[in-house]
Amino acid sequence: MTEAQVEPEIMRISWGPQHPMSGQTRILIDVDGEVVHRLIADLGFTHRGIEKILENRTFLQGIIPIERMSMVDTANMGLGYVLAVEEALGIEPPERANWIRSMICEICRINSHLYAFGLQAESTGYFPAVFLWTTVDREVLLDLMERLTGARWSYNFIIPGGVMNDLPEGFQDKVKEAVNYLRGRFEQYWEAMVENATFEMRCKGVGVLKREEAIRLGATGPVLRGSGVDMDVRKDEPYAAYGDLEFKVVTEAEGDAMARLKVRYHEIEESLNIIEQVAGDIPGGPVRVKVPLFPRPKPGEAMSRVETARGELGVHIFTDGGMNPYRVKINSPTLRNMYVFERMAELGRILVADVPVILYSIDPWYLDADR
Amino acid sequence: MEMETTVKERIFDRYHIPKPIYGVLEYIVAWARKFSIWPIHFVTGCCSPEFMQVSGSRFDMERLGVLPFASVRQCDCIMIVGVISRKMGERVKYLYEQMGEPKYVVSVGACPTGGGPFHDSYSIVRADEIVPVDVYIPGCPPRPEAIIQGLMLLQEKIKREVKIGARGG
Amino acid sequence: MKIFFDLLVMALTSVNSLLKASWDSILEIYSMVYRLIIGLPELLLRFVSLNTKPLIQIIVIPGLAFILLFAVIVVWFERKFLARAMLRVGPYYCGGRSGILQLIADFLKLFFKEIVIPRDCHRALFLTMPVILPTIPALAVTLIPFGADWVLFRAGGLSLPMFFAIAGFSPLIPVFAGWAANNKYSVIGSFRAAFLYISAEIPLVICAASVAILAGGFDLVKIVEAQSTIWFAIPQFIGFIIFFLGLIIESERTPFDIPTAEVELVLGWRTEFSGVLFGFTMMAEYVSFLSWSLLFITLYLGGYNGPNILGVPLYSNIFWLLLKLSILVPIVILIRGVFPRLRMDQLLRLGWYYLTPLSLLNLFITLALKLLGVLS
Amino acid sequence: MQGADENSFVEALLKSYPELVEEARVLRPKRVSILARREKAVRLAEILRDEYGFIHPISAGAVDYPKDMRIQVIYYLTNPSQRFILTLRVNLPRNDPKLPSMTRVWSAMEFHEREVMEMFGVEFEGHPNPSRLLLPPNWRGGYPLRKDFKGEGVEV
Repeated sequence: MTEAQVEPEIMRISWGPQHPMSGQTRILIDVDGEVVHRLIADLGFTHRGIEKILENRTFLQGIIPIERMSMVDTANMGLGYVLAVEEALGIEPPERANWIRSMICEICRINSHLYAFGLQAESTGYFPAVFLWTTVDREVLLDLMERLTGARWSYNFIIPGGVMNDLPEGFQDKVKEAVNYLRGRFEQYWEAMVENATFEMRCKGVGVLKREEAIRLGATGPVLRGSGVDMDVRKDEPYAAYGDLEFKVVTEAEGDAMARLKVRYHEIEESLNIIEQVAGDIPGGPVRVKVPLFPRPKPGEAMSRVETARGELGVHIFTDGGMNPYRVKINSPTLRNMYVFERMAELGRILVADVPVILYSIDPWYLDADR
Repeated sequence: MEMETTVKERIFDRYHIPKPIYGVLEYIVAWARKFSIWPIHFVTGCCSPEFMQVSGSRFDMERLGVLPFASVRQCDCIMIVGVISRKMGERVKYLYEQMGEPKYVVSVGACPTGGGPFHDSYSIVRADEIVPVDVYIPGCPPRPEAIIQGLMLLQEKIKREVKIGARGG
Repeated sequence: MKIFFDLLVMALTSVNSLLKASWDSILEIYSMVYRLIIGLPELLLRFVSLNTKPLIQIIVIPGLAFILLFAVIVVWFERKFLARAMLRVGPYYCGGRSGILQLIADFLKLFFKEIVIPRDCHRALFLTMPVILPTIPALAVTLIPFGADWVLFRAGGLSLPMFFAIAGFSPLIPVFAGWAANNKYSVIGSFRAAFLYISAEIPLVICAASVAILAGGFDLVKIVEAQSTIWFAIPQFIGFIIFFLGLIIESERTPFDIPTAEVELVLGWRTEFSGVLFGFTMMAEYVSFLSWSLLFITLYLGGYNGPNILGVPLYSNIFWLLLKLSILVPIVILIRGVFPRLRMDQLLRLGWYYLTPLSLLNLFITLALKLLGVLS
Repeated sequence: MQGADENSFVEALLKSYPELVEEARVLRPKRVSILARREKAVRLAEILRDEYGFIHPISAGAVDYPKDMRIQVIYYLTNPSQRFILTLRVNLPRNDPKLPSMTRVWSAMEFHEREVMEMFGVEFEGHPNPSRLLLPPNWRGGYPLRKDFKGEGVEV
């Protein structure tokens, strides 16, 4: 289709922080009629300066701001920081703590993927059905976490040296119950989203990201795996108990919005299997190693990599022997995916109505991009 | 912008309606405003999943008539959900000025109320530094029941406010 | 009507007598005005008693009360029904555990809200458009026959083309409103509304034409009479489906509510209206939904005819029409709960590539039926 | 053994381009750190990308050492086939921290370099869009993540 070479009269729309589609950020779109020429993501609306705050918090206090970086999968964020602190202190959590950590991280992953389902459905106007089903299913998981850790969202349950306390008795079969209920619910998601003709019309072939583009632009998480690259930190560099849990890395080849949705869907199935394995045969033993309240690691640096629901989080801690870390560098997954979103306008032809679908197929969480 | 607490002219003084009819009309206006608070679809910080759970199926805030609405013109309540960074603070001020007159602000969570876990950060603004706040809801993140209790407090405030005419129609 | 004439005569004589300005004529004027005032209540009584039927039609059945009541009930039903689809309860505390008064609370609150008029908007258009918006579909509702002789506006036997003439205005209002609001979202929303209406009008007109051919006349009453043997939905099944889709497109229901797509354009061309103006635009959406669904019922589902169960034929006619309406409305609302929204180009492709040729096919089928004399 | 390909990579790099690399060592399995000279950093980056296959950029950051007057800019990279983290570090003097921008080599570094620009005051020449990323537009000076930041830009 030959595009007329006339200078298109560009109108710049700004979907500001107050907009049903954009979360806590501003998306500037250069539009000519319905065709999108340029996308600009104006981040920084939720910049709380976490890296500066962590410099005057002790190692144990630092867990609270880090867990608020991405409230939907708090455990993964907290685990990234805790693994780096443990590497700096040179301590090893006991076996049972590792298994509990994996279970909590998988529960948070499902929690976050439900958020992605809901918003991708809402971006196509599928508001009533799927978006609010996710809140129902998330309540099941939140009740589980409330029973284990006492809090619904930010648990502070994973601490350097292991886990705060052991599983309450009867927790394992509560987990099994929840897993069976969720399995039944997720078939409905599959029918409601992937097999719905209108939804497929809106999502198939939209925002295609080929394999080389995904690697070159630094995509991560389901966005990368949706384009056929099987990079998953849980397999490349097994942490917590992922070394001895069997699960497979899910990839889809097309790289469009529907493929990213399918990747998230199959990842939830994998997470449910992992949770079932942990609930089934978790080893006994202590839950925590004794760690002083104000640890002082020797000077040096430690970097940890964790596979959060949105991608690979890297926490790089520089220590100078004091009670507080000298500098904490956080490599946030959403910042990388937001750059991929900005480049989408150049990769293919996008209409105004596709922008929300692409944005929510990338499942951004602006708080962890702005830190 | 401190709130004048003196008794201003009541709503219907302007229309010179005879005194006895005041009570009935004001009761109706208070009842109408109480039951249809339309907050803006605007979440500023990390309590946003909790706000979604409250508008979700288990703790349904639409029971109270609270329906999140898209555009700022039709809304009459900003729910500041979560931490406000300095850049977001200006946007909250713009929104507050664009809204129609009977407007209310609910500050959800510890961060807008008093800074919460980020109290000593260089890029944090508290809610009452930028807009007059009506209801503060503590908690980080506050439980859904707390948010709904905050909304009920707002409804109580609306009912009392129409009587003393603090915020004219 | 006679009363008016002698009132007019009285007024004219008093005016020219005033011009002569002689003393006795002034006295005469006073006595005339005095008699006028004394006669007023008696005059009103005779006016009401003479033309009660059109008054009831204007105020009650196809008129204002019916439309407003329909809008209130359908909005309440939609919020409760969709809440049920979302596994939640919907408005609950507002009217004694059923939330029925929620709509009245919303409208009253909007009534007392401050109307914000942006500085650089076209003031006149901005204020008038939301008021005109519900009137046009309301006009269209008056054409619908609720009984053989219970039609408010017979339009001399041409009520079907008159309906499309009136409904033809509805695309203009969003364009003017969007332009008057001078806001980026509104401008894009209004252009989309124009696209949407145009792409839906043509298939609808062709399907309605094929119904008129089959019924042998443009008058809606005649069309309904012709359906007493068999509803037109059966012979013209393609037209039935196209008109159903057209109904959803014209009243901007969810699979096609692209002009006010909440996700992209906030509220489309309704973004800038606040207070009562927004109340009118929200009500207008349901009035146009009412007018198009009533037309759909009269054209395809046999309008008001049905077995006479309530004794008086008029009551049973109205009963049957409202029964069909109360079946059609939940189906359309259910569609809102189940389908996501289409993109603009997908809708135009649907409108031009699929609906228009199909409606032509439907036209040929009716011609064939007519020639073979299957029905008449 | 896992560590094999990191050591082999480090030896191969030291053997072929000794003048570009000031110091290269393996911190622990799956973590390699390379200290590059300031003026040849972009040259080394192109070599890493083309010959050694580090085409997947992760992010970029910096650390401020006021005591020995230097700011260290760190680029985090990985190689989709070998999958270990390579930290390419460049030391810059604290008084005029200037560095040619790496967006020529990895375009994904644009956001991260903008963040280092506004947080540390490091100036990247040739950056396509050197505007603020996270801080508000009316931020009056003061680089927050430097150790001597007293909160100058903060105004109510």
